[in-house]
Amino acid sequence: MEDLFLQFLSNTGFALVDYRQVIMLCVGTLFIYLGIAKHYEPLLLVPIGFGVLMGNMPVMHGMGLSIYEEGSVLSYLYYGVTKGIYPPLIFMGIGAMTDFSTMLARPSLMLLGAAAQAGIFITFLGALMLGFSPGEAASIGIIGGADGPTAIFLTSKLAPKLIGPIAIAAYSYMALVPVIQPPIMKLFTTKKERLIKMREPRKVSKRERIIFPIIGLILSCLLAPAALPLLGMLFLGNLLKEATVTERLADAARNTVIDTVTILLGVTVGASTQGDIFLTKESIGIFVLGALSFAVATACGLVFAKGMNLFLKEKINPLIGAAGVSAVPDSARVVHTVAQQEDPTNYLLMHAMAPNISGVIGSAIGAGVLWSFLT
Amino acid sequence: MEDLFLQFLSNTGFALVDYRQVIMLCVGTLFIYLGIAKHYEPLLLVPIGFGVLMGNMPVMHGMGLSIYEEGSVLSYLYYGVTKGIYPPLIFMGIGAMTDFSTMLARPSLMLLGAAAQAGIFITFLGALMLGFSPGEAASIGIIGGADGPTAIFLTSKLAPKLIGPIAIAAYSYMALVPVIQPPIMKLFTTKKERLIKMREPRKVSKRERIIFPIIGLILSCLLAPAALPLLGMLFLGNLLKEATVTERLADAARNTVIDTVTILLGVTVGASTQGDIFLTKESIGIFVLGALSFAVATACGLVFAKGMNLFLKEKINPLIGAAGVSAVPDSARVVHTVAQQEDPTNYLLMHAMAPNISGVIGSAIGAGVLWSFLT
Amino acid sequence: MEDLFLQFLSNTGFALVDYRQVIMLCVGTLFIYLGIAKHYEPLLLVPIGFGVLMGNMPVMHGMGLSIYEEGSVLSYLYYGVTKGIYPPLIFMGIGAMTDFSTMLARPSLMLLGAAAQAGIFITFLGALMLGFSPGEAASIGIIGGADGPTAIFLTSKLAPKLIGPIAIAAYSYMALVPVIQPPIMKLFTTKKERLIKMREPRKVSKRERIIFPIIGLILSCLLAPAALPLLGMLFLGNLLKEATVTERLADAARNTVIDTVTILLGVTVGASTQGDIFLTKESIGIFVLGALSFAVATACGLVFAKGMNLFLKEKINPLIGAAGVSAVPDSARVVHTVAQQEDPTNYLLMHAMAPNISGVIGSAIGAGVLWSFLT
Amino acid sequence: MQIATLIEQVSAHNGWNMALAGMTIVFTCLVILALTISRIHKILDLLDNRDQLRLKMREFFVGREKEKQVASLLTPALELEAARYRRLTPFLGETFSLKKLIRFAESRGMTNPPPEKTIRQLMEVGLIKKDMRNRFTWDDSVAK
Amino acid sequence: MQIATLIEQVSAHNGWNMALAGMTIVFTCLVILALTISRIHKILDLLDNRDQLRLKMREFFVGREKEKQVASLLTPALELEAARYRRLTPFLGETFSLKKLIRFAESRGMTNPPPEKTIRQLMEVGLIKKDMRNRFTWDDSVAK
Amino acid sequence: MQIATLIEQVSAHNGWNMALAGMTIVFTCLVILALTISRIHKILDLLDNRDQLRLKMREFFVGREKEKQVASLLTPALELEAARYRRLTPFLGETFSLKKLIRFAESRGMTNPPPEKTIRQLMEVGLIKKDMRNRFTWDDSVAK
Ligand code: NA
Ligand code: NA
Ligand code: NA
Repeated sequence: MEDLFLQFLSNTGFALVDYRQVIMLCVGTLFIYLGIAKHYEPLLLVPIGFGVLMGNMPVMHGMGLSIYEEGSVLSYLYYGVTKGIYPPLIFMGIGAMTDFSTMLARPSLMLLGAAAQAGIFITFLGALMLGFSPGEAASIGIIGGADGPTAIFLTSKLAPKLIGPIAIAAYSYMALVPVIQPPIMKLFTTKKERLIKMREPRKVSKRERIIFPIIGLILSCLLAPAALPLLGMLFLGNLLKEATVTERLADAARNTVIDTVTILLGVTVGASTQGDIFLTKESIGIFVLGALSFAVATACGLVFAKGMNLFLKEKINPLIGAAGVSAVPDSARVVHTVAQQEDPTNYLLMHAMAPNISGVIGSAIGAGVLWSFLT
Repeated sequence: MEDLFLQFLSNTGFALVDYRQVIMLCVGTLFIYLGIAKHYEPLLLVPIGFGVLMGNMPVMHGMGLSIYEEGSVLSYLYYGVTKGIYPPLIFMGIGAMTDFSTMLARPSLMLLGAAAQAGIFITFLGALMLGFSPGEAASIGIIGGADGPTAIFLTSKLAPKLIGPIAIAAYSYMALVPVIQPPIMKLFTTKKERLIKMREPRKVSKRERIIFPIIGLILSCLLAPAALPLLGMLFLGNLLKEATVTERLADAARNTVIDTVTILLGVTVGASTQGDIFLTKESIGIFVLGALSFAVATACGLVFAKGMNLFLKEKINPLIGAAGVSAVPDSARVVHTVAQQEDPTNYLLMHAMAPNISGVIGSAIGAGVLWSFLT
Repeated sequence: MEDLFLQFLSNTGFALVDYRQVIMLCVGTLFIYLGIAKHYEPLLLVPIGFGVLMGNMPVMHGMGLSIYEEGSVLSYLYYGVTKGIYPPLIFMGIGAMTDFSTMLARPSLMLLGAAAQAGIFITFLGALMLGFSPGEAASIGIIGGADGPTAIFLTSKLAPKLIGPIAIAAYSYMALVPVIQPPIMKLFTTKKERLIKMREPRKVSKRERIIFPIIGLILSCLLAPAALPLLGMLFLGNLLKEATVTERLADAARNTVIDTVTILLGVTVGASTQGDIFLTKESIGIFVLGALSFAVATACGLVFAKGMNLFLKEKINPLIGAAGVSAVPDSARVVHTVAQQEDPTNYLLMHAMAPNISGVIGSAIGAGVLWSFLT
Repeated sequence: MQIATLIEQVSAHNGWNMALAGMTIVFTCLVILALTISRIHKILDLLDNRDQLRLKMREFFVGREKEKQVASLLTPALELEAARYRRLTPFLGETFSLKKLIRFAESRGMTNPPPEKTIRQLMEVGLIKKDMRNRFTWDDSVAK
Repeated sequence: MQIATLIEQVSAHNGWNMALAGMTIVFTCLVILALTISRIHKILDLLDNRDQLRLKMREFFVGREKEKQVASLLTPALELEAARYRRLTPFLGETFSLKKLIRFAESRGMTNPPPEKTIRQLMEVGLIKKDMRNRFTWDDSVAK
Repeated sequence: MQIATLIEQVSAHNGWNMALAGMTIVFTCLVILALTISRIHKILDLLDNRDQLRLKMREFFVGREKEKQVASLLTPALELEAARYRRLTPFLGETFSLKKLIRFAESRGMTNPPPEKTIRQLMEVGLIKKDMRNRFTWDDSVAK
């Protein structure tokens, strides 16, 4: 029987534990803490954090427990990530939640959502310089798209081995938007600019809102066909919402589907960060480049907004350029907060939503373009 | 870089577009329009229509975007159609929604649901005459069953290549029930017949409603075992509903499950109608035969009802024979409307539900019989 | 045409029916009856019972209808059972429903949940004696864990052929807890013991409840890594619930996910009990050993509780030891009822919940240990 | 295409037979189903009546005895108490927990005899019954 | 690492071109999308105006006729009845079933002429219209 | 079957050891878990007390200064205004948006000094605090 005990003890975590797993357990706990105590994107950080814990419990390989072993429960749930199925389903839910009205009211603000995607391509160059392969570099660049599902989708196509670190980096920086963006925003704008107030956008009719997802699908997928899986589902969800006669389907998309998929995506992405696979030099590169990507994207949005003001009669508040990075709706909220620090009577939230959601479209197109270049 | 642009441009939809895709884009938009503006079965036509748009965006083959390319997101979601999994799940939801009381109160009306299935077999003969193979002919015939999931299920087993056109035909005609059926109903009935009022059905006890799905499963699957996947799930859903102690499961079946599956089925069936595959001579044949099938089924139901009246002391309104085609609950509503045009005080809706839902059972049995003949 | 009719008739259930299927149809109906009329675990017995009916409809083999034929709808839905995916998802839902407060308030009561697992190992020995292989014996023993998902999970790993009988035995006995446990409880306790009242447990803070699933995961999976799939998901669900900021995810876990999976698990486990496979000598052995397992587990819990009283200043009511078998929350309710038969003013329900849910953890650990021994 | 060819194509695949057989089977199935369904409520009625019949017979043979037995326990004093407790039903609902019943009784000053004792007696007599979910109800069949 | 090497690594994978082309395409896409979106409501307005224009033209040519036709049916007596029925709207909601309307009318003693007849006339005149879902509404365009 | 054979069959598969080891491990796990759990709330209390301790120490060293600083800003006039604004809480809820606060203040004629100015001062003093979600609350710790 001592044999059995010994065998069992040698299978317990205590015998198998690795220092990298201990580090990751701390990381997982930190994620959960930030989600619960600091309210940083709790819907993402809590499942991911717990997934990190689950993925870094020291288990014997060969027992079918690890997410990387065929036949394990986690490996089945992980298929939705590796096959790129979860991100489009999440996009459908987002579509069924999002009101595109402000964007439809002032389509010129969509340019800000385009400008902020420069971060993606600049980081792509940076990653190439550091010696990453083109597929990896593209996946790293997309972190600057500030859109978790898009990043996971592209990475699952171009650099499946990096799903863990890239997803973690993307979601971390998205959660840290309220920390990362304000200093950059203050650096690139003057106090006078931050005080600019904007006019209420016009009312958008129901018909416009119904037509938009159809036009949006056709145009964006004619121009960038590879954006179809993400944008197709985004616009589908939105059409189900705006049609109103399909309310119960929209309801399923924005509750049942997105919530279930969010749990499964979060926990499996978290569990894919096994210490021995995750804690590498590459991951550090990814995190550094990801932060750069975020900063550059924010800056590009701000600078472009200032540029637009040179041509506009009715000036826009350049802060809303920072919302072009996506990270819906957190970066729009941050824009609002920073503006209110200057003038508590300035309400930018609604205005910032336009670049914010066009940033989602922009990064999905960016992902599609990179995918089509590199396949 | 010009190379890249050229390569990209040659990958955009503008370079790849095909006139058949343009036609299909119009069809998709029409479906969405009919669903939203005309309220024709919006829960089906809107997702299908959007799916048609998604499936007919001109994309490069080989990039893993098309529903017919292995590894694409749409292809994964399409498995539920090709493997015949979605239809039984939808049937479970329908079962959990349906109250079989009126049918249980007057089981003789079930014969109308049987008679209307003649359309299936007559169309089957017509399709054989036009040179379709037996499996294809059976799948085309089942369009007359006026039941989308049943049609998709049988086609996935007997003629998987025709899923697109057959599903589209079935759902189109189901949506067009308020347009197709009234003239046939007026042609086959006299004004006097249309004025017949029917007695309130008796109250059906809870115990009867609980026992029915069990008896129904055993009998129908003893007689036509191949109806098991569809009817088994239909009766399961109904038992969960009637048992009341399993209310939360019935709730999941009639909301979560059916809504999610409806979206996925609709969008993938729509996306399977790629212009080059869909716009063929065969599809035209299918649409013509499908319309015939619907018309014949309606006529058979009406004529049989008139025949029943020869033997019944208490006459039935022969209009309810038209509800035997299924298309729950639209054809029952149409019956009601047509009757009210003659006499606004005549309420046939409840009476028409009996042949209506027995038509669902009838076409599932018909599908099972054809499947067992042809396997 | 006579050929076709004959062929069809020879395919109908009447021609194919087997006496064992008739027996199973009665069993299925009995399950449904017990669920609906007697309120014994209706959420499990009704879908399982209906699944038994579906699985025992006499169908031709080779048509792709049976759950054991590749490509049948039921076989696809059954994957979730055979691959062990449904049980962890159900555990996630249970986690999102369960309040661990009473257990956190008096952790000493967790020992009762440990003691009751002795039934698992004693039955394991019994099954070995009867000539079952070690994997089968372990799966049979786990019936005494009184936890359906755990039993199915372990059996799918160690003795996939026995999933049907073991799942049916486990769920039957769980449903019969109000019948099986009371006599044993009265046999092993004195009236004086049954009259013992217990003090209200202390209030447990929100922070404790949030920290518990994290600590619980780390500790239990360090000690018994193979419990990760079940306990990981259990604690994940619980964290989502207690975090409150992830309320919508917890909601999805405890409604959408668990209800849908419960239907699918129930109906497929039921359908896996095909007469010819189910009605064997082995199944009889499994049922006898299962009953033994339940009785022994209950007795162990009771005796251990009496033993604890020898050392405790503040005596516990030994009845709550019987709740250690799991079968949440039925066995806790039975404890409460038996106590109230002696003294209607004695409220043990809350106290019995502590051993009850620690019994869930205990049997998941037990399953993990057996799995790691036998792989 | 000639009609002969069309008919030929159907025959070649055994189409006529399949169509006719198929339609016949669908019809037969639904007829049998309809016939069975039309029997369900009659059979249920029969079962109910059988139960009633049996009940009457049992009452005839056994009933007196049981009544007597109950009567011996159901003293006039207890009957009075029962009526007082019965009046609390509107506040408790048709099914109730004992805890609540006791609290209500105490809050109305019904403390002599103590509620616990009365309730135990009422349960022994069978006036209060427990259901599967550990909730209690009044059993009127005994009350008479 | 030297800067030259860094730049080399980008060029080796055609990085500069991909980045520039990528950014340009993203920008172009969103510009085209923005331009299109900014037209949607103008096109919709145009379509609406076209309908209005057409309506006006039709009114000019056809309208009189139709009005006359309705007028011939819409007798003063019926108009009076219409007003009485109209007053039931607050109890029925904007869309209603005929059954309910009849019941309400009868319960208010409006039985001469019988509600069924009046309602049929109102439907012929077009004052009551039916929608897709077999519910009815008042059509005010005719009322005037 | 003989008992010897039965026992044999268990031994052959190492059954005794597995059963004993298994039970021991389950027990050990739950004991360790129970012990750990029983410590959680004590550790949490300790942490809380440490915070309190630290707080007290900081108050001792730093507090005065801060109070003074606030005091200099928190003029009696502003304190009066604060009290007036504070009375709007029941209408606004515990957390509120500034927009709403301003509207409420204006609708109650509190326009001199203008609400925007007063609110900015209140925020500088720290009486109104902003949370993560850009909603505002009163901070009572400063109020005293
Ligand atoms: Na973006
Ligand atoms: Na039908
Ligand atoms: Na247990």
